[in-house]
Amino acid sequence: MRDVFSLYSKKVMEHFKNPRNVGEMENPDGIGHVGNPICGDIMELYIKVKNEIIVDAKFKTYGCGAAIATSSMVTELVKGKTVDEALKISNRAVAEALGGLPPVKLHCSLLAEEALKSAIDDYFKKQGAKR
Amino acid sequence: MRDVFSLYSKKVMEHFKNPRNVGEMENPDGIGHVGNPICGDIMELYIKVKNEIIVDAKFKTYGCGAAIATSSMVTELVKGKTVDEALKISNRAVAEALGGLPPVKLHCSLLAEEALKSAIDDYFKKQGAKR
Amino acid sequence: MKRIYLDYAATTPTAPEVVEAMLPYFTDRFGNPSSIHSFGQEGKAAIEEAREKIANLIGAKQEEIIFTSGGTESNNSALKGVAYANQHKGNHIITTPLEHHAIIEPCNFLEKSGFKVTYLPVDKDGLLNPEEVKKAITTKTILISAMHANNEIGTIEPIAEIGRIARERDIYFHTDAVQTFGHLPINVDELNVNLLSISAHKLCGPKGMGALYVKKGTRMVSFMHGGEQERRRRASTENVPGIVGFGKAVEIAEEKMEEEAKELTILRDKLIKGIFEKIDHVCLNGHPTKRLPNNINVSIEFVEGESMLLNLDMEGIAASTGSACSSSSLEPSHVLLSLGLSPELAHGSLRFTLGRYTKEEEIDYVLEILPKIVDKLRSMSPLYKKAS
Amino acid sequence: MKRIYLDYAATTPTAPEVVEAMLPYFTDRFGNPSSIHSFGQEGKAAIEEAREKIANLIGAKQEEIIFTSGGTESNNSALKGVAYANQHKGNHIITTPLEHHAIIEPCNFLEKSGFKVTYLPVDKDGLLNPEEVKKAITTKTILISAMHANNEIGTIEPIAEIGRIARERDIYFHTDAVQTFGHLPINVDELNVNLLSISAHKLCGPKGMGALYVKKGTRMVSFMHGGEQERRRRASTENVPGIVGFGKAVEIAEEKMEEEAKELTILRDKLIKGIFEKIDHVCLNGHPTKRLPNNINVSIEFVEGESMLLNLDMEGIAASTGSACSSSSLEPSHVLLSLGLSPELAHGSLRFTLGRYTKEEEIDYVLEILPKIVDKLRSMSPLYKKAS
Ligand SMILES: Cc1ncc(COP(=O)(O)O)c(C=O)c1O
Ligand SMILES: Cc1ncc(COP(=O)(O)O)c(C=O)c1O
Repeated sequence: MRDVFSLYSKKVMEHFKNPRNVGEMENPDGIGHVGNPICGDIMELYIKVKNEIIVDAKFKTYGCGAAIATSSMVTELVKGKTVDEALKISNRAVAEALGGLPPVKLHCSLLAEEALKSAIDDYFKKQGAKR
Repeated sequence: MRDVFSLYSKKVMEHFKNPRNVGEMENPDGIGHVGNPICGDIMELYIKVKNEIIVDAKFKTYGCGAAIATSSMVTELVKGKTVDEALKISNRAVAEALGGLPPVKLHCSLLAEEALKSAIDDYFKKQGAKR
Repeated sequence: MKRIYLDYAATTPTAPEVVEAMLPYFTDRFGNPSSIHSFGQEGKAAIEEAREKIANLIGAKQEEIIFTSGGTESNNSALKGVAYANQHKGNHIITTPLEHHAIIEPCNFLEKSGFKVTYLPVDKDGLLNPEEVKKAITTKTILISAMHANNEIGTIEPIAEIGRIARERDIYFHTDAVQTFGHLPINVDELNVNLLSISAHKLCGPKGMGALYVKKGTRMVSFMHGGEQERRRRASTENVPGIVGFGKAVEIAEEKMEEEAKELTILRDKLIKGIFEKIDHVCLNGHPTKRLPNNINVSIEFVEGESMLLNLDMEGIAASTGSACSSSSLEPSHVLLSLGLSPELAHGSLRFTLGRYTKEEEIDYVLEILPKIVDKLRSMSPLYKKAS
Repeated sequence: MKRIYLDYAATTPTAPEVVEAMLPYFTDRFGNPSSIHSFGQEGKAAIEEAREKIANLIGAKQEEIIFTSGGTESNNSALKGVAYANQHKGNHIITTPLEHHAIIEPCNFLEKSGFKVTYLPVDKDGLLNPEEVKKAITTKTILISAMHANNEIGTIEPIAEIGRIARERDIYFHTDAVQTFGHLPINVDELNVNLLSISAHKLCGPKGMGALYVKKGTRMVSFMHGGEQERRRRASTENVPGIVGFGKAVEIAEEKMEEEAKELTILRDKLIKGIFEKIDHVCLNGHPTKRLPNNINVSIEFVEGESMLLNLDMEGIAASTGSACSSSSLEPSHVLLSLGLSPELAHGSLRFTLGRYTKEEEIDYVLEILPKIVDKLRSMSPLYKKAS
């Protein structure tokens, strides 16, 4: 891999090449579904929560390199965090953890943030329904 | 001389390098004076006429390469011609005798034609005055 | 790792013979062609020789060729030059939704200063219908511009017929032949064009070098104002090495064009066939036969173009996509959308464009690698899950 | 025969190091910088590196540099770009009669579409007076353009002061620095400019390559419309080898500039002194001290420039003239006339411009040859007869 002449940072390419936590999850506690094919980006994020702590996260993503890498990164970032902590993960934090994104690709990190929020939302809803 | 990469034809450069008949003439039978310094071209043409035949011609020219070469050529062309024949020498004939001129330089050959006409005019005037 | 370049429509390597031809004009015969001394005149002689080669290849006169800095400048000059000079006759321009940005954007600019632009309809293969041109013409139409072949989908347009219609009605006709010049035979009289744009870097010539054919008598104003170069039609010190390189590229193209087109067509069809055999849910974009010999454009469902490109790149293969993600506009290719493709399919498009140095093994390698990449990406695609 | 090139203001040889730097980008790293694959990205990296070098040399930010096809395009972009974008604020442009055609002609063009252009007065040495700028400014003035140093007579203008006046009044200020960039120190902040034009082939870089500095926040429209290159401010596939060569030329210039300027000043003054000693009826054109280190421009009475040039050329010496005969316009240099020179003296002008590879022996040779040529031509000049 010739990272030197890549659109993306080494870290992005590393996550793109070997994305962590790919796949569906059985019985997730929350599912986030954002994006649409018109924009070229769709992300599904699944979380498993125990005692308000996100113990597992998985994703499926249709999209560009940045979309896949941010998906991978966000699942890494949330694991072990409380739901409240996870809610505070911004798109900038995801981009920074990846060593930066090209300016035109910053919107992809927004997708990851939104997917996470949407999954947590879903978790809250499900929690609410259980109570 | 690198004729291959010259603005002018070989013939023009040859006449420019070694102009024929340069100089003033003592007691000319006709003097032509055309052009002006504003345009960058001035030509003086002197002719000696015997029995209506131009037996000698000389010139002095201030001007570009084409002006000098056409001056030289026109003096060559008129020698031995009758005054009437000389009057028929067109600027095109002068240019052709030189193997052509760059389009932007064609007006210089006009100068030579005019100088010749003006010298013959002067000759006619002087003849008239003598009679 | 060996690198395989299959993006010849984006740009080509400069042929070694072309570089060789250019070299003396950098350091030795470096004069400014406007200078009357020998340094200048040898530069002048060199550019006129190149001009002749280009004119000859398209059946034009030498003085009808204006050198420019590329296809974009040729297009800008043609459109703006004709529009401004013929404003008194009308303000209507006809073009197509298939055009390169270098046509679309000048049209947008002209629209801001009072011109009206009509975009012709195209069919699902990106083919224009000359009858539609007739319908679009009004009494105010001063210019029609339609590309010779499309850079994304490779469809070759009926330019001669459109040109005939324009000529009969005394309307200027321009074609962007950037993708065809040096690859397909072109004769400006047969095509009935007044103006034709070309670019050197698409035929193994140097980048930053183009030309515009302008039929004698065409009314237009200059685009690049300044000195008296190019018979006062395009100012700026001539890029002599670039022009010499362009000339050499044209000389080689003239010699190899026919054979290259045949060979590339075989490789092209092999690659298309292979993709269809090895990958499901694929469609071909562009016309199946009226197509550039070197162009393969497919849409692969459930996966996005850029991520395919990146994976191909990691395996040493350079290709291209019409997906939004490859541009800063965030919109997928306007060309693919104009064919009626869904945004989804447009995002899943992949273009391979072959060229002079493409080898059959390279095609085989792509056919080995691509299906694996598609599998991998589909396995992580939420769309594929739903479809399967 | 050895050839002596003393026409560096017209163009320069491309430095061998520059050619060396360009070479890999023709055949090997030839990708289109817009492509996301590695071929494209290595081209992209190369152009950004060159951009940085140029920005650094003039104290600009990287994103303030736009690559163009040369000085002419930079000037066209600056003038037309600012004019069209600020039309709502006013239609008045101020410039000088000393400008290169690449400024004068765009101004003429803009005048045809409703802009008004004022030409500042200049003194006999071609020097501008900042006070005159103040007088020329109206409430409708949107742009001032004044060149940094003149290409014919070498006079260096008080750009920083003019810039200060423009800045105080919130008027855009452009300078054509084609003749100074890489030769004199330039800092865009000190010069108070919003826009600055440069061209690679004047500093031993490649032809067909230029750049425009555009201060952040400057309101302008694009000149070259098309793709999204150069942050959407200048379309067309980047001339990667040209840009890399430009970068290398700038790198070398940065290193050598100071020393070169010193050395050339010595040679310049030697040549001027020698001409005055050996030829009578001569005058120096341009400012005696506020002058480019490499410029000699003299008028030699009673002889015409082109015929001197041709004679010099036959002896292997390449120079230049402001005589009409060197152009198709048949009018002598507008710059010389603007100094108040008679047409006669303008026709008798001769310009020697020295450069990196100029040697003292070459100057000696000119001083040996030129007087003989002047003698020869004066002996056939009808004007000299009358004067002597
Ligand atoms: C069809 C078409 N027109 C115009 C252009 C622009 O040419 P250039 O990049 O030389 O400006 C291109 C390629 O970039 C093209 O494919
Ligand atoms: C002062 C000045 N401006 C502009 C230009 C035009 O530059 P280019 O020939 O690179 O277009 C030149 C030289 O030709 C020049 O000397």
